[in-house]
Amino acid sequence: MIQNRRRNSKSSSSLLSGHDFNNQALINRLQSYFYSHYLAFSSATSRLSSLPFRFLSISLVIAIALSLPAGFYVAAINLQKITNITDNSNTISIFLKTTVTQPQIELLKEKISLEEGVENIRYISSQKGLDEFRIESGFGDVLEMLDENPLPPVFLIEPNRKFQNNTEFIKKLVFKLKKEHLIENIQIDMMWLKRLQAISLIGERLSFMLGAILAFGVLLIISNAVSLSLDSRGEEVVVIKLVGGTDSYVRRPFLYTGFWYGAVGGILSWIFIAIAVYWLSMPVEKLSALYQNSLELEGLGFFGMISLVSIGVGLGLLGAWLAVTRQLSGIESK
Amino acid sequence: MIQNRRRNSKSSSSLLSGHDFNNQALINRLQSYFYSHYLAFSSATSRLSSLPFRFLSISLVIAIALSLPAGFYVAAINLQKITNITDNSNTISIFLKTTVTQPQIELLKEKISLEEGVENIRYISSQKGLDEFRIESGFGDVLEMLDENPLPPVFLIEPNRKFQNNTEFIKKLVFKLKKEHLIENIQIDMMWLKRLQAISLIGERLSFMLGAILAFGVLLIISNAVSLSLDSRGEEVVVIKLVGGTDSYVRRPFLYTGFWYGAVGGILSWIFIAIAVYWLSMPVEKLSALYQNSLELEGLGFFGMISLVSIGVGLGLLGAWLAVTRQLSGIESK
Amino acid sequence: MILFDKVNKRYPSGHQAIINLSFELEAGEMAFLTGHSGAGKSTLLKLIMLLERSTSGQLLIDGKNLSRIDRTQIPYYRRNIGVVFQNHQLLFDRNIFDNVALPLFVSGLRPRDVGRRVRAALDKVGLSGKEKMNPIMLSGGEQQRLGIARAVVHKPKILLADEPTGNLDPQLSEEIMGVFNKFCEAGSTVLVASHDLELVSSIAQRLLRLEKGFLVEDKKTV
Amino acid sequence: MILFDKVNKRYPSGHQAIINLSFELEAGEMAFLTGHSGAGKSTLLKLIMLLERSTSGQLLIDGKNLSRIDRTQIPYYRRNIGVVFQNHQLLFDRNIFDNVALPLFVSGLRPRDVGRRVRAALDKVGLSGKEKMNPIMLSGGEQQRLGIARAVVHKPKILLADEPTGNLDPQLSEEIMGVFNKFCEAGSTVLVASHDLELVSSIAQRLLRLEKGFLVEDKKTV
Ligand SMILES: Nc1ncnc2c1ncn2[C@@H]1O[C@H](COP(=O)(O)OP(=O)(O)OP(=O)(O)O)[C@@H](O)[C@H]1O
Ligand SMILES: Nc1ncnc2c1ncn2[C@@H]1O[C@H](COP(=O)(O)OP(=O)(O)OP(=O)(O)O)[C@@H](O)[C@H]1O
Ligand SMILES: [Mg+2]
Ligand SMILES: [Mg+2]
Repeated sequence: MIQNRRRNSKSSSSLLSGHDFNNQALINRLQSYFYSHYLAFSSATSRLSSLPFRFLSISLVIAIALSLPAGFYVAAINLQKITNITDNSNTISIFLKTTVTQPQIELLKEKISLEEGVENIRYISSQKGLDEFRIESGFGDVLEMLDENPLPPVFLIEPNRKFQNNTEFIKKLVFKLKKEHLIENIQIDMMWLKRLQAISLIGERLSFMLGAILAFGVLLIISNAVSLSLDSRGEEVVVIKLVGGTDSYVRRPFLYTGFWYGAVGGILSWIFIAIAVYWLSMPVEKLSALYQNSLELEGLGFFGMISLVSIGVGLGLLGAWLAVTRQLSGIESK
Repeated sequence: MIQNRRRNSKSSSSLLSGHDFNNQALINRLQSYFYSHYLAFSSATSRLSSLPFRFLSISLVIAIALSLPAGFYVAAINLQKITNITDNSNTISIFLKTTVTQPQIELLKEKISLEEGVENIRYISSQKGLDEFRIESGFGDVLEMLDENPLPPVFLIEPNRKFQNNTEFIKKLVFKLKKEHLIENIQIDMMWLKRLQAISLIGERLSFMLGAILAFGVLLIISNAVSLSLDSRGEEVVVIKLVGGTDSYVRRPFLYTGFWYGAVGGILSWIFIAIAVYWLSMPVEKLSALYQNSLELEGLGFFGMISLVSIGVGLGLLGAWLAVTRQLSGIESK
Repeated sequence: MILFDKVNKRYPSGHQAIINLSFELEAGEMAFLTGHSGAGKSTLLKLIMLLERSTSGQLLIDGKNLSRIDRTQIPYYRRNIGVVFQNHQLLFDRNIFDNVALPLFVSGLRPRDVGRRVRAALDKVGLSGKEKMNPIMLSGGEQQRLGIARAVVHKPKILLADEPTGNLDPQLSEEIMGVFNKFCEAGSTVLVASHDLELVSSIAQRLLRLEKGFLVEDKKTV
Repeated sequence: MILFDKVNKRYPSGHQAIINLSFELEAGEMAFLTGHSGAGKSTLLKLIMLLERSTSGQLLIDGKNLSRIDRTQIPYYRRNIGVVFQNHQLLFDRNIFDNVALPLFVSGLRPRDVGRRVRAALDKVGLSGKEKMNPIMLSGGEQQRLGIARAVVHKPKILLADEPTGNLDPQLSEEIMGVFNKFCEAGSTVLVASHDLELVSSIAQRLLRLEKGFLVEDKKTV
C-alpha cells in the first residue's frame, strides 16, 4: 500500500484524476450518478415539504404572476375567435326599418334568398342582436340600463362562395336590395365586429406587454426565493465544497428546488385559468345556443397547459441557476 | 460591591427587574432607546444597501404587484370622470340627417338656442364625434379600420338648471324639436355613454378583485422575503436572545427591512403609474382641446401616492412581523 | 447563588443527561465542572441559562425559582449572566466591537459608556486594537477569547464558561483563568466546564465531576 | 508528500500569517504543529487545503504544484485530503450518517459501499449507533468526533486535523491519537495542529513549532 502511494507521488496527476475507483465498472458509475441525482432530488423535495407553508406561498406568488399574462392571452384568442367566425365569410348586413312587421319580414326573406349568389340568409331580430352584442362585448347585465333597444332588425346574407370576394358582384347586389323600401341601410360587415376586433387587438398588445413585465417578475421572485434560501444554506455550500463537491453537485438540489417552484406555480396558474374559463363559459354558451351559433369559450387546452408549466419550470430553473452561480462565485475566495 | 450583591440575593426579584441602571436619568433611558432604534435602522439599511441587486429586485416585484390594482383603479376613476361630465347635466342629443349643410346647421343652432330652457348648445360634427368616441373608448388608431364614419352630426343641448330634472318640460322640448325636418332623431343621453359606464363598472369590479388577489400576493412576497432573510440570520436571532435581547429588540431591524421593501416598492409603483398616465394623457388632452372639452387624465395624485406608499409600508411591516414572530416562537424551545 | 435540588433533565430523544443532581454554589464562589465527553456539563450550564428546562427538581438562582420565570422575563434574567459558549456563538456579519458590545446594547446602556467598557473587555483577553476587524479574520483561539470578552463585558453576577480554553495554549489558558479569578474576587459567581485537568488542578478551587449525568465528586482542589 | 518551499501568506488585511516557511513531510509520516494562538497553524493547513492561496513560494503536494491547480480541479484535489476543522463544519440539517457520508457521496461512491464505510468510521470515534440522530443533539466533544469520522471515512492520502482534541478529555484524546496513528501506519500522511503539549510530547513523532508565522522548531519528540 505504501509502495503504491510512492508510485503515485511520481505520476503527479493522480491527485487530480477524480477517478478514485478506477476499477469500477461503467454500470457502477451510472448507478452512483443516478443515485446522486436521486439524493439531490429527494433532499430538495423533503426540504420543501418540511416547510409547506413557505413552499405553497412562493408557488402561489409565481402562479399569480403567471396567470395574468396567460389570462390576457386566453381572452385575446377568444375575442379573435368570435371576430373570425363572421369575418372570413364577408357577410352582408341588411338593416331593416324598425317599423317592419313579421309577414313583411317573411316575404322579404323569401325574396332575397332567391337572388342569384345568395348562399344563406339569417334573420336576427333587434332583441337577438342586443343579446348577441351583450355576449360578445361581455357587458352582460349592465346593458339592462339601456332605455330602449338601439339595434334594428337585421338580415345576415352569406354570399355564394364563388362571389365571396367579387366586390363588383356584391356592389350590384347591394344596389339592387337598396331599392327595397323596407330596408333602411346595408352594410358589408357590422360595426360591432370592427370594434370587437379593436378590443381583441388591444387585448393582445396588453397581454404581450403585461406578459413581458410579469415574466420578469416571476424570474425575480424565483431567483430571489432560491438565492435567499441559499443564504440560509450557505454553510451547506461551504461544507460540500470543503469535502470535494463539484459546483454541479452543489447546484443540483437547488435546481430541483427551482424546478418544483416553477412547476407547481405553473400548474396552479393553469388551474386558476381553467376555473375562470369554466365560470365564464356557462352563460356564453347558453346565449349562443339561443340562435344556433356554436360559440364555445376556449381554454388554454392541453398544449397551453404544457407551455405554461414549461415556462414556469424554465423560469424556476433559470432563477435557481442564477442564484447558485452568484453564490458559488463568492465562495472559492473564502 | 460584594455586600451589595449579597443584599440583592435576598430581594430575589432583582434578577428580573430589567433595570440594571436604576440611577440612570429618564433622559439617558430615552437616549439609549432612540440609539437602539438608530442602530436597528442603520443595520437594516446598511444590510439592504450591501445587497443592492436583491433589494431592488424584491422591491421591483412588490412594485409590479402594487401597480396592477392601482392601475386598474386609475383607469376606473378616469372612465367614471368622463361619464360623469355629461351625466349630471341630463344632456339632450339631437342627431341630424347626414345630408345637412353648413348654413342649415348655423340656422338651426340659432333657432334652438332661442328656445325656452335651453342653457347651452354645442355642435359636434360627425368627425368630431368619431374623435370623441375614439378617445373615450380608448380604441385609438384601430378606429381607422372603419370604412365610413357611422356617426351623424349632433347638437348637444344643456337644459337650463331649473328645467334640468323636469322630465315633463324636456319631453315637451323634444316633441317640439322633432318637427324640424333636418333632425333625424333625438336622444336623452347618448348610447356610448351608457357603454362607457358599463366598461367603467366592469373595470371597477375587476380592480377590486385583482386588487385583493395582488395585495395578498404582495403580503406573501414580502413575508417570504423577510422570512427567508431571517433564516440566513437565524444565528443572529439566537445570539441576541442568548445575551438577553427581548423579542422586540430582535424584531426591530427586520421591521425596518420590511418597511424599506414596502416603501420603495410603493414609490416605484407610483412612478410606474405616473409614467403610464403621462404617456396616455398627451394624446387625450390634445384631442379634447379640439372642441373646448377640458378632459384631463387624472393620476393618483398626492393623496393616492401617500395611500400607495402607506399600503406598501403596511404590507411590508405586516409581512416582516409575521415572519419574525414565526421564527421567534421556534427559538425559545431550543 | 446557584442551587440545584434533585434536578433531572431528560431530552425529548429520551436521553437522560442530568440525573438527580444537587449542589450549591455561594455568591462569589468559583467552581470547575469536569467529566467525560457527553457527561452532561453543557446541559447543566444550559439549565442555568434557561436554554433548556429541567424535567424535575428545583433550580434556584439568586433565590429565584427558575420554573417561575416565563418567556417574557427570560431576556431580563439572562442579562445578569455572562456565558462563554463551547461553539463561541459569534456574529460573523458584525465587527469585533459590535460583537462584544451586544450585551450592552440589548440592555440599553448609554452609548457613551459602551466604548469604554468594550475596550476594557477586549484588553483583558489580549485583543485590543482589533475592534474594527471581522471575527472571520480571527484564529480559533482569538475567536474563543472574543467570546470570553463578550461574556464579561457587562460585569454579570454569574459567569458561566463552557470549555473556554479548548483552543488556547497553556500560557494563554492560565491568563484567562486569571481573568475569571479576578471576576470571582469582585463578587461574581463563576462556573467553568473544562477538560483541562492539569489546568484545573493547578488552581485552588471547588471541583465538581459529572459522570453519565451523575455528580460523582465534589471537592476542593489543592 | 507535502513540501513547503519559502512559502509566504499575507492576508488582504495586511497581516503576514506565514513567513518564509520551508519543510517537507514524507508520505506516511506523521507530524504535530504547535504554536501560540494566532501563530499561523490554521493558515498553514488552509494553504494545503487550497482554502487560501500562498502569496509567494512553492507548495508541492504529492509532487503537484498547487499554484497550477485551477478552480475546476479543486474538488478532485480535495477528495484526496481529509480535514478535521477547528470549528467542526457540520451540517445541522442532516443526520449523523449523512454528515459522515458526504465525502463519499460527492466522489460518487457506490451506494452499497457507503453504509459499511460510514459505520466503520463512526465506530472508530465511539459514535456507533447514533447514525439517525441530528448533530445538534450531540455534546461538543461528540461533534468533534463526528468531524473526525467524516475526515477519515474516505481513507484520504493526506489527513489534516486542526485542534482535534480541544473538546475531548485526556482519555478520549489519546484514543483519537491512536486512530491517527493507525492511519499513518496504513500509509497516509498526517499533520495535526494542537495546543495540547502534554499529549503531543507523549507520542514519538515529529514536532513543528510556529511563532508569529515563522517556523522556529522542527524536532522529533521523546
Ligand atoms: N438536544 C439534545 N437532544 C438529545 N440529546 C442531547 C441533546 N443535547 C445533548 N444531548 C445528549 O446529552 C448528553 C450530554 O450532553 P452535554 O452536551 O451536556 O455533554 P458535555 O458534558 O457538555 O460533553 P462535551 O464535553 O463533549 O461537550 C450527550 O450524550 C448528548 O448526546
Ligand atoms: N481571513 C483573514 N484575514 C486577515 N487575517 C487573518 C485571517 N485569518 C487569519 N488571520 C490572522 O492570521 C493570524 C494567524 O491565524 P491562524 O488561524 O493561522 O492562527 P492559529 O495558529 O490557527 O491560531 P489558533 O491556535 O488560535 O487557532 C491571526 O493573527 C489571525 O488574526
Ligand atoms: Mg459540552
Ligand atoms: Mg487555528
